[in-house]
This record gives sequence, C-alpha cells and structure tokens, in this order.
Amino acid sequence: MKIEIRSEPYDPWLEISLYQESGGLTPGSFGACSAFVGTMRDFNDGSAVSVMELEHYEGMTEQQLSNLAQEAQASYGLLDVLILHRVGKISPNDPIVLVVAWSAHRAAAFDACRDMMELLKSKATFWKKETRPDGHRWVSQNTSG
Amino acid sequence: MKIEIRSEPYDPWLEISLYQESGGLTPGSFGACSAFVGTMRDFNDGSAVSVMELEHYEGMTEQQLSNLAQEAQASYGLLDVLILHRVGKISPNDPIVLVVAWSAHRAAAFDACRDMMELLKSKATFWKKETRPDGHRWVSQNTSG
Amino acid sequence: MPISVKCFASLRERLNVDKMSVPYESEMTVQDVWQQMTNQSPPDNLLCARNHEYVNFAETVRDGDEIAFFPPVTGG
Amino acid sequence: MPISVKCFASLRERLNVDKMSVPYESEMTVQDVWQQMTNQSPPDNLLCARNHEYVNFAETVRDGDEIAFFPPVTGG
Repeated sequence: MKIEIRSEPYDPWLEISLYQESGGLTPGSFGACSAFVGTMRDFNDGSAVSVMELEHYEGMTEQQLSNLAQEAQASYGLLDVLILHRVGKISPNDPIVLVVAWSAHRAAAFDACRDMMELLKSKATFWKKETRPDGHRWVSQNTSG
Repeated sequence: MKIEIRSEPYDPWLEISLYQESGGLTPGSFGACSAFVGTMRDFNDGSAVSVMELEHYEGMTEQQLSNLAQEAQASYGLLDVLILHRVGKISPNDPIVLVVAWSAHRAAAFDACRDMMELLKSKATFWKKETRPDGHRWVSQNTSG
Repeated sequence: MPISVKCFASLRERLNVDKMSVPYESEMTVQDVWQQMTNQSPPDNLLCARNHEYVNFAETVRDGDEIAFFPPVTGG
Repeated sequence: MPISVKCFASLRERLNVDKMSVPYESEMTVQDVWQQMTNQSPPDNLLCARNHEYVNFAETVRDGDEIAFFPPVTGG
C-alpha cells in the first residue's frame, strides 16, 4: 500500500506502472484493477479557472487517507491500494487525485475504488481555492458522487 | 474514441498515457477518468493456469465493442472512451482488457466504465481456453460482476 | 447463395467445424441451419448470431446470411 | 499546556489565524475553544477536529490537545 501527498505534478499512469513493478503486488495474483484519476478542469461552475491552490491539514489528511485505504482493503479483501493526492499550486489538466484498487475479481476493485473516492471527497481535509477572471474563490463544497 | 483488439502484449497504463497525449481529448476539459484493467491470473477455480488462449469472432466482436462504447458515450455524456482487448496466447500477469471512460464529473466516468465492462463480459464474443496441469479447459462462463 | 456458418471455441473443437456452407432453403430458421449441420437439436447454452447480431433460434435466415454458433462468452 | 488551535482555508484567511494557543480550562469543550478564540458562536458549516479526528462541538478537550477548525472539505 502506498499513500502520498505530492506538491509536484505527476503522471498518474506512470505512477501505477512504477508501483506495479516495484514488487509489492505478486504477478499473476490480481485479476482486476480499478483506477480513478481526478484532473483539474479549466472551467468550473460557469467560470474559467486559470489556477488552483490546494491546501491540506498536514498530519490529519495523511492519516485519513491511510485509514480509508486500510478499511477498504480489509472490507473488500483488496490485494493492494495506491492513493496519490496533489497539493499546492495546480494548473488545468494537472492530475489531482489518483485512487487505485487491485483485487482478485472485478466487483471488489470497482466497489472499493469508488468507495475510497467518495470517502476522500467527503471527508479528507483538503481545500481548493480557484483563481478566476474575477478573482480568487474558495470552492464551497464538493458535489456528491 | 479508440477500440482495438490486440494479439500482442500491451501496457495498459502506457496506452492510456499515449491516448491522452494523442490529441483527441481537450486538455482541461475532463475532470474524471475511470479505468479498469483485467489481468490474467495464474490461478482460477482452484487450479493453477499456465497459459490461456483467447479466441474472438472477428468482425462481430469489434462491432460489439464499438457499439457499447458509443452507447455509453451517449448515455453518460462521456468525453471519450478507450477499449483494448487482448486475444491469442496469453501468459499470467498479462493485461487482457482495458476499459477507460473520461467525463467532466466522476459519477459518469465510474458508472460508464463499469457498465461497459459488464456488457463486455456478458455479451462480447470472446472465449478463453486455459492450460492447466491436467490439460486444456474452455472456461464455461463468466461470473456476474 | 448458401448460408455461411461459423462455429467458435469449444463448439468449434467438438464439431470440428470452423466454417462451412449450408444450402439456403426458403423460410429456413437458425434452428434449421443448426439441424442441417448437425442432425441434432441445439444443446442448452448454445448461442447464435445472424450477421453479427445475437438472435433467437426461431429467427428466419436470408440467402447469403452469416450464421454463427458458439458457447457462452468468457471475455474480459 | 495550552490548547493548540489551527484554522484552514477560507476560515484561516477570514480570521487571519493560521495557528494559535488558547489557555486550557477544565471541562472545556471544542465550542468553548472556538468562543474564546473568536468571541462568536460557530458559524453554520464549521467543522472541527480534535487530535486529527472529526468531533462535535460538544466534545470535551484535554490539556495539550490540537483542535482544528475548517470549512467543508473540497479535495479530490
């Protein structure tokens, strides 16, 4: 399992490749992998967005992500989990969040990946501030999935 | 949209990267990407599996994949879809199927990716023949997701 | 034109038929094509397609159609 | 030891408080910490955590706790 908060841009697909090759997952053991990537759009709630700042609660956020990954692993019998989340100054088209679940069969991977994303969106202590043509704006809340 | 049946091994994560960079998807337009990879395990139904042959119905299968991708794109308002499926002689740990859905928001990407996988598993004309220690065996049916 | 028939997977191996032609007769159904080919009733679980679309055994075939028979699919 | 208080995001900017200390008093609740810091009732939508766990405003604090106040989360 790997949980990381990053202040630099990353390529989510390369991260999955590297993680799979890093040896934690036994080759031939997993039949299913479900991955979700949330990416910064250049448009939100009817306005262009040129840049975003992502703040987090250092210490608490890492613990939350680690807890939700461990709970998903236990309840769905996952073989492994990878979560990356970007913080700091973010540009449109930059990946923000990556959540990946590996399991023997597909239902567990799909269910767990989505559950982890919903928990992350609703509970994990991150906050987004958008820069729009008319100034800065803190995003007021996440929409439910 | 890209739909392809491959007789050679592929790296699904590299394929997503290359497809995203190939220019069909407008940078900044998509906020969500849900990807599923089905991989060959070295164990199935209580027996080791050393190799698998995947047969398909040339013409019909491609048409089915293309239809289900187009229907998902229309019903979920997806921005793009990528489906790859391996055929021929397959080894444990080889990726078999890759299904990817891009959309503005996460619910559509999650729902569409899973729907496409379930349709592919239940309808698309592929057949698996496993080589086990006691000989060859055609897989009799897919389990429901 | 005859009906072009294809068989796949375990069925292809069991019947030892990859593809074959069956003479077209008017009002012929998919089941008739199967019976002409095998002299048997369709087994449980047998699936069929006409011109790349799933159909029932009662479906009427047309001259020149491609009919396929196969076991349950196991892709993905 | 005092209570260590942290504020995040729009709240941090509005109160102009990143972190501060509030003197510990026995039987103090999270709401008391907020009121000592701001002289106001907690606004709607205010969330709080005690030692990195979400809690209600009625939660009792202990000497040396880290209490955090923040608006709804918007990650992912």
